[in-house]
Amino acid sequence: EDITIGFVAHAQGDPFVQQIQDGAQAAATDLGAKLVVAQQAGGAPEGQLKLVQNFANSGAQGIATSVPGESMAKGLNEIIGGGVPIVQFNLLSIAVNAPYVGEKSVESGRILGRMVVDKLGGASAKGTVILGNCFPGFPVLENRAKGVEESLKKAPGLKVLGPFDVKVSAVDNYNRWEQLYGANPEAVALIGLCAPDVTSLGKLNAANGDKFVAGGYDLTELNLKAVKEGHAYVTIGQSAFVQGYLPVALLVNAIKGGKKLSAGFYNAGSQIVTADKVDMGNGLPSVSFDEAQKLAADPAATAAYYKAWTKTLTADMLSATPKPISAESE
Amino acid sequence: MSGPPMISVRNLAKRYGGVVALQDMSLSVERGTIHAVVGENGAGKSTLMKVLAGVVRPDSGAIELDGHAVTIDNPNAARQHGIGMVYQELSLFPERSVLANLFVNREPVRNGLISKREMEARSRYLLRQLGLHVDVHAPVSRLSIGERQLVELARVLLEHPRLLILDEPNSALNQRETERLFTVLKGLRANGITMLYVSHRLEEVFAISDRVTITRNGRDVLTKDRSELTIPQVIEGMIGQQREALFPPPLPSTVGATRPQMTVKGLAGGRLADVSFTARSGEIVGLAGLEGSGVADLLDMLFGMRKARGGEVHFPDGSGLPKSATEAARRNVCLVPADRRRNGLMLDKSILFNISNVVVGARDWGTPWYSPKTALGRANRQIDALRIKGLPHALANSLSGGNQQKVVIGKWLEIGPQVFLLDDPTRGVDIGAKREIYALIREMSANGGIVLFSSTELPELIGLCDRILVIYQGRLAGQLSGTEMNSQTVLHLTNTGEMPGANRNKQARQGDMA
Amino acid sequence: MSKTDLIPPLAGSAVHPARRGFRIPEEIGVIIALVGMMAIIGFARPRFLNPINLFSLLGNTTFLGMLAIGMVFLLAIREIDLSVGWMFNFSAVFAALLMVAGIDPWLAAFAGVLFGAGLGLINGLIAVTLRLPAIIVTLGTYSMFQGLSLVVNKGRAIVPADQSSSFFSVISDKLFGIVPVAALVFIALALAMHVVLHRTRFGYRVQAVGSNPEAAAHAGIPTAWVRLQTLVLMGAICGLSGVMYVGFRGAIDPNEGSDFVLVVIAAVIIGGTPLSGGHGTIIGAVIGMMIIQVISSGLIFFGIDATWSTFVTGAVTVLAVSLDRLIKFQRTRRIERSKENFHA
Amino acid sequence: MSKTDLIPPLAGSAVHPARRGFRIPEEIGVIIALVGMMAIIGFARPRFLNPINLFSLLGNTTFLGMLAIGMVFLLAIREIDLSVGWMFNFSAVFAALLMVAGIDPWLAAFAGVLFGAGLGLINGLIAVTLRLPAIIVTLGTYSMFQGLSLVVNKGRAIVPADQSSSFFSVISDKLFGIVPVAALVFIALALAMHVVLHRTRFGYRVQAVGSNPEAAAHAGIPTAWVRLQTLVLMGAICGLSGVMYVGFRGAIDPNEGSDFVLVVIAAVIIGGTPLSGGHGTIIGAVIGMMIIQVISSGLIFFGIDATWSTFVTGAVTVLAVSLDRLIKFQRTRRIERSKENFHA
Ligand SMILES: Nc1ncnc2c1ncn2[C@@H]1O[C@H](COP(=O)(O)OP(=O)(O)OP(=O)(O)O)[C@@H](O)[C@H]1O
Ligand SMILES: Nc1ncnc2c1ncn2[C@@H]1O[C@H](COP(=O)(O)OP(=O)(O)OP(=O)(O)O)[C@@H](O)[C@H]1O
Ligand SMILES: [Mg+2]
Ligand SMILES: [Mg+2]
Repeated sequence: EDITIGFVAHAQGDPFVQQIQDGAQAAATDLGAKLVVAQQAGGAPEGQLKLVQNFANSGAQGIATSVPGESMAKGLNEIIGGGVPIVQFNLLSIAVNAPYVGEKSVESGRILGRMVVDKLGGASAKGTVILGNCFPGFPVLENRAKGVEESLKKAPGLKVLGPFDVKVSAVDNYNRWEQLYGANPEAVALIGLCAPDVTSLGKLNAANGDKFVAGGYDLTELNLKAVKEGHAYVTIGQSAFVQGYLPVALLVNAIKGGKKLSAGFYNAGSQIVTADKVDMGNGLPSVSFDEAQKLAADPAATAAYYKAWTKTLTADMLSATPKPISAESE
Repeated sequence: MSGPPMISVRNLAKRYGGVVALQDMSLSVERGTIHAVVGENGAGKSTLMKVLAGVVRPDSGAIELDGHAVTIDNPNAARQHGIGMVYQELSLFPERSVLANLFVNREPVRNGLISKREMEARSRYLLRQLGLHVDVHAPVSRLSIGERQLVELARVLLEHPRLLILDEPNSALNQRETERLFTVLKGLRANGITMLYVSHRLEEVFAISDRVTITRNGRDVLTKDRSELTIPQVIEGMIGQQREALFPPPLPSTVGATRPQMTVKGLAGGRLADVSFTARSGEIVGLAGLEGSGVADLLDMLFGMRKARGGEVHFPDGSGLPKSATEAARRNVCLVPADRRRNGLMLDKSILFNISNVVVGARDWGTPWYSPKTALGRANRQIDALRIKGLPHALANSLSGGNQQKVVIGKWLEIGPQVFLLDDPTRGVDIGAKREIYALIREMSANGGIVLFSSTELPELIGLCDRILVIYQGRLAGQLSGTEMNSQTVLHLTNTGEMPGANRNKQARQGDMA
Repeated sequence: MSKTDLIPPLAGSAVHPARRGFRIPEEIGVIIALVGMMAIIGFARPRFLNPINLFSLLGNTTFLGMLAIGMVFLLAIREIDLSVGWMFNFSAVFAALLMVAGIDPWLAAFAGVLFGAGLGLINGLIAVTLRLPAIIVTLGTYSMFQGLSLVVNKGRAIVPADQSSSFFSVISDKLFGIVPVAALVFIALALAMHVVLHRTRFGYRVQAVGSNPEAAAHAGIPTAWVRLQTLVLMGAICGLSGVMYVGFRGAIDPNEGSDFVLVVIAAVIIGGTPLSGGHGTIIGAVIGMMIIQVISSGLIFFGIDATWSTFVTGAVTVLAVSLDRLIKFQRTRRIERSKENFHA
Repeated sequence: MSKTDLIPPLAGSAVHPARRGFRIPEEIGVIIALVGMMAIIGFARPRFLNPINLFSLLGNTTFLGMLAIGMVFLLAIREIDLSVGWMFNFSAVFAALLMVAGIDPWLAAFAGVLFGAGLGLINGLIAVTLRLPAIIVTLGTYSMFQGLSLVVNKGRAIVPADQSSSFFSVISDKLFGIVPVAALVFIALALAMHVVLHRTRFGYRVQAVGSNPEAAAHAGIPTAWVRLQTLVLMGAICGLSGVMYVGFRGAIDPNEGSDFVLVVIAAVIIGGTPLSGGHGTIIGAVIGMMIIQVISSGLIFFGIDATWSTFVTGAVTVLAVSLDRLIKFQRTRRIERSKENFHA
């Protein structure tokens, strides 16, 4: 039968969100559903809720959406109450009665912080670390910041500055980092929490003789390039493909089986990429750095690579009760 | 005269929607003459001139230049034919420098860049001739309206046109400036330049023109050599009625024995220093002074638009100077500003809207509602009273110049002011309407109003006022009344600050001090 | 030609009196654009015309639509307020915090509206005392309000825990199960503000100042006071929209409002209010906001993917304003012609 | 005093003839604001005044600053272009795609500039033929350009694989190790455009049309053509900025440019170009953009973190424009007084 799934993301023309969408599209293709994608620029909750409502009114049988704000919860719950299943991905509200697929945000921050501390020499590390948040107020980002700071505390000699607002736009983002480094040239590590940071930091590091440790998020082409060239140390992935694939799989499974989806947490898994080691998470086979770069740019190759993982998604597993939502921020 | 006329138009017609601006207008102008076109407000004079300048396209009719049929369908075509026009409503670029205005679209270029030096050089002589001593690099918006009019004129003269169209070029100029202008125009005529000249100042028309065409209701009704005409004949041709006295006699006062008055003592501010005078109700007090002498500052201060530095003023209501224009309006003080397009009208709004400006806009008592129906009533009342040619819903921008002026006056009459500050209220107004406005002013004063009347036209100051205060370089140079109020004395006083015949030593000292 | 024609009509005088009665509204162009778009979508996707969908579309215009109403006053007075999104946000945050602190939601909402007016007052006082255009002032207060809101909300959504008050149920209620109460408030506000703009002293003054500030000052209109009032009104409307949002959505997020200003100005401009001042149409702004919503909804009903949807949004916007423009051309020409025929 | 002075000037008493020589530039207010801010930061944090830091600040203004230069022309002609960010983006994407396809980067960059001009031409043609204000047209083309760019970049950054061309090294180079080449191009463009605006026919026409469109038409200026040219110029500048960005960052992100327009307009307005047309200052716009960068840099040097930084940004902006305003008041008052004193 015909199943139409609406897929609503909180950013427009964002390479990372594009990777999630590619995952969703792969799932739709695998499972024989039709996927329609809508994007709300700038993570505006009100606008995004309207898109979800439009999908519901237009007759989509299921909707996957990121939830960039608590004010979407009431409206989403009404739609769920009206019989249209919803799955949240990437950004969540715990007030929504729907499952969530995403990373463990605080935990991923901890991982990033730990990687940087280790690189700086472990508990005895000394110096200034600068933290940048591209979008103060986004809960997931605040959680990451929390995780990073937790790990940095393990080395009492480290002085943490920030988090500073480093802006999303790549032009601004680079400017802010350059200004931050100009103000604190003694900094030993610069850590960003968003997709543009690793690229900007890599560029900055290259221009200043690679003096600091740069770390951040997301496996975009440019970020991987910066890591590979040695200008950035680590970038943390959050399994974009899984964040797109799993919600669609959950929805299709629920619609076909006529079952309700219950709230809960599906861990998409973290990925850790340094120049030496590529951990793709989810127990996937290890890949070389070149392969990782190729995957970032090529949705078809990514889908093929993840076949090993998608095979594990049995109907039983998709119908099983997820972990409690609180697991997300443990 | 031999040969075809320089320019002739036949059976021109132009309608704006339901409004007839031109209907069967014909005219021919001989080479090397100054040809005056007169007619009441809205007769179609400006429309005719705009057709010749390529700004307005006629619905029908023919234009011949040197005996050859031409179409002038854009301003550049007119320019190529050697036609230059000074517009009635200033068409300058307020933010731009005087030079940029003078050479707009014809800027001299050196090595790909505009040469200011050359612009300065090319305009210097003309500006001196016109008596325009301004900083040519300053934006035009800083100039007074008279100066702006001269800039507009200079701009056209710099094009060296064969046919020069002047649509009320001196409505904001005082007598001396006008004389300068006429000297220039006569010089041009001697050089074979043809001129079309539109004005409501008939004495001046008679002083400068060779031939006169009278227009009415969009047609030409009569064309004759000036020498074959008299002013009364022209007036009759224009408005089709017997001539009444231009300056109606004073009306019997309707107010009782207590005559409210306004006293000004030692007022200073702006360019003014230590000005004292009294103005009583029932009296029309004239204000004379050159541009920049401080007359405008005085009116502004009395209207609350400018702060005074010192002095004491008592208005008839017992209070002092208004602190703002709003307070002035609420205390029944009205100002009819000199620059009606900038300060008097909302051009993109209807007559109806404009007439409600003060009643609805300035006051804050009465109903907080705005009723278009009431506003319509007001508009109709003023349209009837002032014989404004236009529908209540017509935009102010579509009115002829004189009718625009009447709208500005009309909006104040709606509140029945007690103090009237009139800054050149008859600028661009036809002779019939002028008479109506004079009658109105008489009525205002007879009804107990205090009238301060400033004008660039000497005859109307002398004809209408009971007294004339002359301001020279910021101080009150003298008060004239009775027989002293003749044009020679007023002129002398406004231009030198001294009474005629005062001894020369004093004058010299004055010169040293300046 | 008949004989009477020999006597020319009084030049410049009206040839025909104003026919009172039905006058085609100036908003006709955008109305046609809106209805046309809805007809096309409805024809292809009948579900679109389902009343539930239509009312939910109306509901979707509510919060931004209210801001657009206020913005009409600003454009009419030849000003632009860039801070609307953050006045909305800050007022909502303020009201929500009061609710969290246990204050009765109705009271808190009222305080929120006043708070919005207060923010508008700040804009107004700076603009009036320094004689700066509001766009410059609000360029700064944009960040100030955003920043202060961020300081008090600490970067997290404010969710009043106890939503049992009638405030929440009334505002998010739907009459007859489909008509959102919030949308009714919006419509009521639009009508009221339409009357304010066209039938009150204040509205008259706004248009007068916007049309020619210098002439307004010379007519004794208290221009500074009117500007101040307009900016306060804008703030109060932002406050109202903000507190209603809290009631409707049950929460306010820290970045809600960040992207409002362009959409609001777009709606007002699409609706036909010019930037040059002196004139404004509330009805046009409401329709402009609906056009924006219908476009975004239509994309989803047609299943147009995100890849193309942005382009289509732009193209349809251009088409809508072109249509409006062409209809206006047509009208002026028709009026001209009908007047000319009158003489024939 | 000579005898001729006895005859007072006929007119011209209002503004005295020019004393040529040094005239205080109109940008003095913003210059003082900028220098003042830099002095304060530099005093508290001497490292701020390190030439490396100052030059990197200058470099930071490059890409948006170029757009601000173009926007000055638009404001001067009484228009606003909202689509600048996406013209920037689309041109950059176009050029980057050509580079990916193996075309020589210099050639591709040149094509990108032409492409930007072409986008501007689209804006211009719509605006001129429909006689619509550019702000309305670009409200639509904003989304159209964004959408088309998304279609061709498929939501991914475009990264020219081979960056060995001198194009990349030259543009991201720093002369003497500190002066960014991109910033030099920016400064050169600013100077050139300053000359174009104030010393060429085109610049004079732009300002004339913006000052009084009707009078400009009367003076025979082809106003539609000038508008078209201005919009094309804006597009070309966006294209230039875009391709330089590709050279600088080595890639173009799909959504880069989304938030440019407000910052660009802010810089131009802070710099002193009014919205009302007829006048513009390129130097002011450049300084306006620097003020914006210095504020953000100052926050960082003072270690103000994200919570407060937004508020402080806004407050400092308000202070900067107020200062500019007060200095202008002061100047006018001084000029007035000197005029009034002639009789004293
Ligand atoms: N653009 C326009 N739209 C509508 N009506 C117009 C327009 N221009 C002129 N008119 C009307 O045409 C008639 C003739 O106007 P015109 O300006 O030619 O008069 P005028 O003789 O120059 O009057 P004045 O002496 O007052 O300047 C007037 O009734 C005027 O209202
Ligand atoms: N004497 C003056 N009084 C007042 N303002 C002036 C004066 N001279 C120049 N200005 C103003 O200062 C600014 C710069 O003047 P300037 O003559 O240098 O302009 P410009 O560079 O030649 O530009 P353009 O000729 O294109 O206007 C302009 O805004 C101008 O209006
Ligand atoms: Mg006229
Ligand atoms: Mg100049």
